[in-house]
Amino acid sequence: MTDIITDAEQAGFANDLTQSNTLGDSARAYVQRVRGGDMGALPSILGLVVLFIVFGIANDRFLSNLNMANLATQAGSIIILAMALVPVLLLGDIDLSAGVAGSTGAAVMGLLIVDHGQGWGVAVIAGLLTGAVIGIVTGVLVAKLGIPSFVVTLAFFLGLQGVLLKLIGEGGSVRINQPVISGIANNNMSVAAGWIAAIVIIAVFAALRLLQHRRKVAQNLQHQPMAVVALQIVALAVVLLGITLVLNQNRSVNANFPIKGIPYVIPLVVVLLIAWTFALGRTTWGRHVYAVGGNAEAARRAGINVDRIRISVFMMCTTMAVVSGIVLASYGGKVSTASGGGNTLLYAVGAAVIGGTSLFGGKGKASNAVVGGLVIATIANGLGLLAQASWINYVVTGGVLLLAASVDAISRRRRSASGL
Amino acid sequence: MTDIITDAEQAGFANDLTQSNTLGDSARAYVQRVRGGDMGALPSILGLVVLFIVFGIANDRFLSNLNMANLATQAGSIIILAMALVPVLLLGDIDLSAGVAGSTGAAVMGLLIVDHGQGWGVAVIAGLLTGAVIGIVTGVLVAKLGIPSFVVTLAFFLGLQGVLLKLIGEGGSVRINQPVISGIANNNMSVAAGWIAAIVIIAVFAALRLLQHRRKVAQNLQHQPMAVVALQIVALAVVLLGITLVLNQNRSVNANFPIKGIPYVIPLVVVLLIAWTFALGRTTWGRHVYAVGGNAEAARRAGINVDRIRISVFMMCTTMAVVSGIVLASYGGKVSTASGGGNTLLYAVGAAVIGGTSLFGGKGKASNAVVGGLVIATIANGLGLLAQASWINYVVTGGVLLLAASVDAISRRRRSASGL
Amino acid sequence: MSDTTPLLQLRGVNKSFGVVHVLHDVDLAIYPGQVTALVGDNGAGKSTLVKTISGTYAADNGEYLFEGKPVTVHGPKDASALGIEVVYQDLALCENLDIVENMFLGREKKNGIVLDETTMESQAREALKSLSVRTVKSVRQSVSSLSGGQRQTVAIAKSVLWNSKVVLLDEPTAALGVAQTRQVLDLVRRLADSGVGVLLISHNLTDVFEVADRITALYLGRVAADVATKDVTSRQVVELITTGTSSDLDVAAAPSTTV
Amino acid sequence: MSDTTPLLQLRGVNKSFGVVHVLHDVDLAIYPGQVTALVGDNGAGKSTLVKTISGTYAADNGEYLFEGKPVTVHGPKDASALGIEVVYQDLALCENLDIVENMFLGREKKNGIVLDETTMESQAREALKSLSVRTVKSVRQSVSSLSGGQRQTVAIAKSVLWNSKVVLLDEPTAALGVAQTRQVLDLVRRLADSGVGVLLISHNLTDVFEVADRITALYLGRVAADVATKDVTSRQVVELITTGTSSDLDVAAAPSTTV
Amino acid sequence: GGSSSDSAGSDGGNGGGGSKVEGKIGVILPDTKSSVRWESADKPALKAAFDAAGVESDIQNAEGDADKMATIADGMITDGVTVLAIVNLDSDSGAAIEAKAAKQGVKTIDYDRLTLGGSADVYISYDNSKVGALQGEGLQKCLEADKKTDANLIYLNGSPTDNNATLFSQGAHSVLDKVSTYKNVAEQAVPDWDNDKAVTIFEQLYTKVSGKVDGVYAANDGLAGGVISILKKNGQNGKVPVTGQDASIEGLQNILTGDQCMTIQKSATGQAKALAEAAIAMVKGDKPETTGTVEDETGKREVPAILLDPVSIDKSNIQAVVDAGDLKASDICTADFAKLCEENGVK
Ligand SMILES: Nc1ncnc2c1ncn2[C@@H]1O[C@H](COP(=O)(O)OP(=O)(O)OP(=O)(O)O)[C@@H](O)[C@H]1O
Ligand SMILES: Nc1ncnc2c1ncn2[C@@H]1O[C@H](COP(=O)(O)OP(=O)(O)OP(=O)(O)O)[C@@H](O)[C@H]1O
Ligand SMILES: [Mg+2]
Ligand SMILES: [Mg+2]
Repeated sequence: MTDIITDAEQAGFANDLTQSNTLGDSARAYVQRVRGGDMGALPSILGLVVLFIVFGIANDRFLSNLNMANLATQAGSIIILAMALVPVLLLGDIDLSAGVAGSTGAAVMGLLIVDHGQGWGVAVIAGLLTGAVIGIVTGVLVAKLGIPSFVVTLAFFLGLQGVLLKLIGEGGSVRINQPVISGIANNNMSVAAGWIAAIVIIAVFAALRLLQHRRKVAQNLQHQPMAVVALQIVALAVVLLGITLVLNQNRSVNANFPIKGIPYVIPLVVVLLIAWTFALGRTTWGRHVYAVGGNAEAARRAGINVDRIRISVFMMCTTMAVVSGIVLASYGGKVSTASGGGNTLLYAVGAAVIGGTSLFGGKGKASNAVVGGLVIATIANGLGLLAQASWINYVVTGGVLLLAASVDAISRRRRSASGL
Repeated sequence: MTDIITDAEQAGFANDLTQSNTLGDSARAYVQRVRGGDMGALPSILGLVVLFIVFGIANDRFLSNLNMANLATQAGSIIILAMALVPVLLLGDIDLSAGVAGSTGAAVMGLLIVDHGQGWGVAVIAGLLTGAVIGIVTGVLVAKLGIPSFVVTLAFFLGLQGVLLKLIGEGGSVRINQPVISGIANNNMSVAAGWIAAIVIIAVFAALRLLQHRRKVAQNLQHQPMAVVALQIVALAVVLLGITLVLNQNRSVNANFPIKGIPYVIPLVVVLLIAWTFALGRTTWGRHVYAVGGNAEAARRAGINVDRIRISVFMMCTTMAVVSGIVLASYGGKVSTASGGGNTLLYAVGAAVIGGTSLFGGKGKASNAVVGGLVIATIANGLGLLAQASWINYVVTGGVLLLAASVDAISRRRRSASGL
Repeated sequence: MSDTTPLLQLRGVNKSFGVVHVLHDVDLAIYPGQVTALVGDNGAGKSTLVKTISGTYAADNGEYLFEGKPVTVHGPKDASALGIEVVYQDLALCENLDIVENMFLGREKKNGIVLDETTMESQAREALKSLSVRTVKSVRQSVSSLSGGQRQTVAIAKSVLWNSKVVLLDEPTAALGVAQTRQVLDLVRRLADSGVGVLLISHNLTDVFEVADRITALYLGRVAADVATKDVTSRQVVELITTGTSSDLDVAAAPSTTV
Repeated sequence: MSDTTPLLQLRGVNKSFGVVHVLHDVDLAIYPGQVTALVGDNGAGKSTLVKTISGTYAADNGEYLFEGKPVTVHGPKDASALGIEVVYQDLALCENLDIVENMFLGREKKNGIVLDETTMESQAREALKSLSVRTVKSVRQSVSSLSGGQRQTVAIAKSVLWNSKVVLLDEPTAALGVAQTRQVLDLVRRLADSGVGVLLISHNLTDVFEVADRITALYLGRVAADVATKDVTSRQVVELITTGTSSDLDVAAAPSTTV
Repeated sequence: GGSSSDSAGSDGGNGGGGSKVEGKIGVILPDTKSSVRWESADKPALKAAFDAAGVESDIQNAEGDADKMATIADGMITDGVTVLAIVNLDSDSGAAIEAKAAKQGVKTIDYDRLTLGGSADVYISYDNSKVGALQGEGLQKCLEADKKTDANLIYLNGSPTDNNATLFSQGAHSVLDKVSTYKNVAEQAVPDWDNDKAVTIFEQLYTKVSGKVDGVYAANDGLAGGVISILKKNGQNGKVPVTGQDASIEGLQNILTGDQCMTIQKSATGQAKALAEAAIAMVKGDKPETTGTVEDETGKREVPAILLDPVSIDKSNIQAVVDAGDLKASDICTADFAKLCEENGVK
């Protein structure tokens, strides 16, 4: 390191990492970072891998094509809900009502289709608007009146369950059998479309990455060596093409009824992930969300309208929660009076936290929700294949959740030990 | 104020409030404090008062003796659970499993009595120990492994539901009909005992308060004027004697089955409140809990064993949660597999937060739990008298919760506006 | 100097926190092209005054004039819209963001709706370089990992990136090393020379006498004196700070007349 | 002076944060009855060194001797058990506690199991009075409402309440006013004269030359020099701080030999 | 195993050839909270029956979560079950599961609850409206026994989100509303069948009507327990008849003490036996024997059904529960209740 400092001295201030230009350097820096405990997403992914190994050993069908496709659809709604919560958690707030709000939106959509004969497009928009309105009201109460978000959203959690009961009727449910909506969780892209989508995504990613790299080099800004960029592109390609290959096989257990192709849920999650990552990472709004979560007073002094950020975040959260509610409705074939209630929200927050989002605000990413959501969905999926007594299921769910979180925590430990 | 500053100059450093020696001064200072927005417990009590008015108008039985006694017993378990959570919240942590842990402890107690013929004393101790062990394990996982408490206690929330199912699975519920245990929520102190207890408490409070005042005056430390001390004593006496008077009337609706006296739950809550207030306010342990919650790093640098504090707090929390579980079991006559699950914990945390405890740590008192718990219990109690359709109940619960919280928030607003 | 209108002027400002009355009828003027030093003992109310000017706190009463016209400043956003930049004593950085992100917070450069990271990064680099920061490893380092002086430099760099009319610096050099302090004092002078009105708070009278044109002394929340630097000696200023009056100086009685 | 054994001595200490190597083979000695000044540029590693001594950070390697015997310090608790008191640059106060509570944090006075508030309050009062704090309204005021200088005074008062053997002060006077700085410097001298080993970090060389017996200069995480104050001039020290060597001084090459 | 799907996959489900017991039966029970029967009675009974017939089986519980049920169903289909029996948490989610199963050639059974608009091959259940009606009749009988002709009634219904609770309540009303001297003075649903909430809810209803109540309709034994604990507190236990359902230990004990007037036994053992027989037949490719059909209004079809009769239990026939094999006398007759059991001939 001394060398770098000395270099920096010579080069004036701007030394940074513009120096490490070879793959070797980069690899060495990475190893050093991991040694120092800074492992990025590694720990939570590690927790997921451990789960896969455990369940893979416990039941040989766990890793089958069919089950992997099941897992993807099952994880869809919790991943989306957890993603919706990430910005709220980034502010250090919580939205206990997100699950129920999502189902309320989905119920509005369902009722418009079933009872009022609206098309799915109109219905979805109305559902999303319902979510947005709920979010705005929540946000205003939190930001303008200064009631703690826990209390406001607890009130909404209860109140919206009443609204849902009123909308759907006691003990009732709204059937979702509109083909498009029901297809989200139950249909698959055609094999060709799957391949095309995968290749397009890879191509776009590669183009953007290379362009960015070129610009950084040109301006002599901090950048990674070309080899690392290439490696990233190759890694993404391998993962995407691999998933596509697996899901494009026939996975049906019934020879007369082949099932193949990527479930529509997957592109939906991918699109939302990209959009959310973009919004949080590349826009002023996202930057301000992090700032408010990190130090609201500093953000205010920097001229950021903290109230407006807070309201917008709650609005985005419930709107996206409605998407999650729709996916859930599609998967379950209905919206019932109990949808989105119960422990849905605890699981979603748990997913975001396991993925690495902090409940104290300022720290987290949309991708955390994907990893954490997969952990939670994997537990339910894997246990479902094991068929144990109910009490064992509860205990094992708790135990496995702890296991995944411990792997994560232990592998992060060195980081905090080294003061980072 | 300039005067004070100038005085301070003359008197060296130690000016403080030792100056305001008359009741008039004190009253003026109080008015100024309230103007400045510093109102202590006033706002949350105001929220409660608003609820009482609303429900009092909506149903004429709400303010009846019988219903006030109902309210006290109904609020018992949530107040105790919320109190149990206060230290955990003070650390900035959360214990989602407290409700279920409490019921697990209560189930252990119940099973020892019912299936193993143990006396209630042994059984209660075993129940409390169960809680303590659960808390220690939780605390160790949070403190030593560094897993976020949300995740650890979510895992326990699930895992313990399994344990509860296993423990009482076959019977579906454990009957609580041991007279002492069942008497907590269902029996009343004798009229004489009630009066004696009230008078003893007032006398002890007066003695302690006067002694403290004398000592402070003697050492020329910051103190309130004598008149204020006297006023506090009188206020307490009026409240306590008033409550005793009301509850010592016959409140039965059934002429041949008189019910009078203070329900045992009330002295239990009072004793716990005093103990908890003492532990948090007057002991090193309590001081360190606040310090860790306020700034864990500063606490660590001051030589406080942060891990040990955290573990002890979780242990105290679940142990006290068991007390809450026992009160709940006494009230319902049983421990069922669903006891303590569902939204119990959200309500308890909500109670603490409404009372004024911060979820970010460092701010809160045991008495917050009492006020907040009363708010939550009042909502259920008042709505119960109105007997509306289910959906209306949900909506009104949410609405009234918001109302109570808004009164609180609005009346606190000036405080933050003035930068305090 | 007193013939130019002040860029920013406060008249009779009061501020209390609950029962604590911190600022008493404070008058203050900041002139274009001049460095006004605000001195006072610990707890005199200097930072409170700065926060009142910046809109961080709302004054209880008093007048706020900007370029001679009365304005109302409801929050930091209003102040920065007027062209007022502030370096707070309690820095106000977001620890979870990196140096570049902090420096451009609230005023991000954009390409369409996308943040223009490259421009921001190069500008941040330039700004920091000019303040002699040599030990920061990377402008993409999170602020939480910076040393006390490095943070202060970031806060200063953040506020001088913009073409502002008034710059308020609350003890900007407290944590800085010898070389960095030099740079900041030079910067302060350069800013003033380019017509900006600068308010500098410092306990270091050597620095104050080096760069300031005027000195305003606060004593227990009141203005004890408002004088031209050349009219006073360091000893007199110390006396003003610690006792609120200076026997040899006839300013404490009627400070406003000297403006 | 070098004939007495140091009270506290570090040998070959290294400390990195991930890829950032902050301290390189640092040797440091604190002698009883002496004030050792630790100087260095912003980001040189002074605070990191102090935190390594206090156990706040764990060193990567190196020796730690106390009163000549090797010890292991796993956390601040161990350091304070050895009799080491620290005033951190980032103060480390609990904002939600009041002044008295902060000053006695971790070492509360008790009557049985009950906190002895009256004793603590009077002692806190005394300690603050001795540091010329005049503007604090009440010792029962929450720390969050204190001014920068007031906080620093509380942190200093907190550390000198105890009979310690070594006191480490990381820029203790940075936010202090003229009178308060005077008091702290006097206090530092008094502490040393009573046999305590004091390590003082400061960017103010006037102060350093006034109270320090020895000066240790850090340059980019390495010890550039360790000399007696009387052997160097202010100009030489500035040179050591900014460039790591001083042409007229033959210390940079082999700093350890001078001990 | 996957090979069995060949025979099960043929259209209509009854044309398949092989009668060898090769295949697997999946059963998804609804929850652990609304009633203890699923875990404590159905599951062991089913397991025993399947094991005895030598069929592989997989029995799981959705813990009250419809989405979890869908997840389990996916897993079971993945795991190669050929017959899937579900106790739906609501019709629509049940229908979705059945549609998915049908797509993959898995036959389905509606157990206990009819999936409206579903595609189950058989429906095996107790009639829920009949349960409610029996409860109503039971309450009326108890009131008449107490010689109360004019009666104020309080209804404590099950969860508002549970359609069965709606059916039970409707059944009870269909009987009790016909008696003109009975007055419905208060009625509330208990969210999530939460036994603890039920206590508060009832205490408030009791306060609201100033204790002027002569009979309480409680939807199941758990809720009845809460009602009784408030009646006890007010010295009214045993004087005000309370209904129940499930013939749980708690309920039966309360009947023994006279605090509860009746409960409903829907013998889980009997029902499980019926399911096991039907499922085993279907695995073998045979058509199960049905007792009739039930109309599915939503799906506009007649579902072949095996309907079982609920039994009303009061102090006089507690022994019936023991005889059915659902509970052992020793479960009911614990320490405090041994003497009462003896008096009432429970053994
Ligand atoms: N939020 C607050 N609540 C109550 N009192 C406060 C608050 N903020 C500041 N004060 C008090 O106001 C007085 C002035 O504080 P201020 O921070 O303005 O002082 P300062 O002149 O900047 O001092 P320093 O030189 O130490 O930074 C102090 O006595 C302080 O205790
Ligand atoms: N947690 C951390 N992670 C990464 N780098 C760090 C961390 N803490 C400090 N550093 C770096 O270590 C170097 C030394 O920091 P340190 O705080 O010790 O400096 P200092 O000498 O006290 O400076 P100052 O005079 O500004 O207080 C700085 O370059 C800083 O950026
Ligand atoms: Mg200040
Ligand atoms: Mg430092």
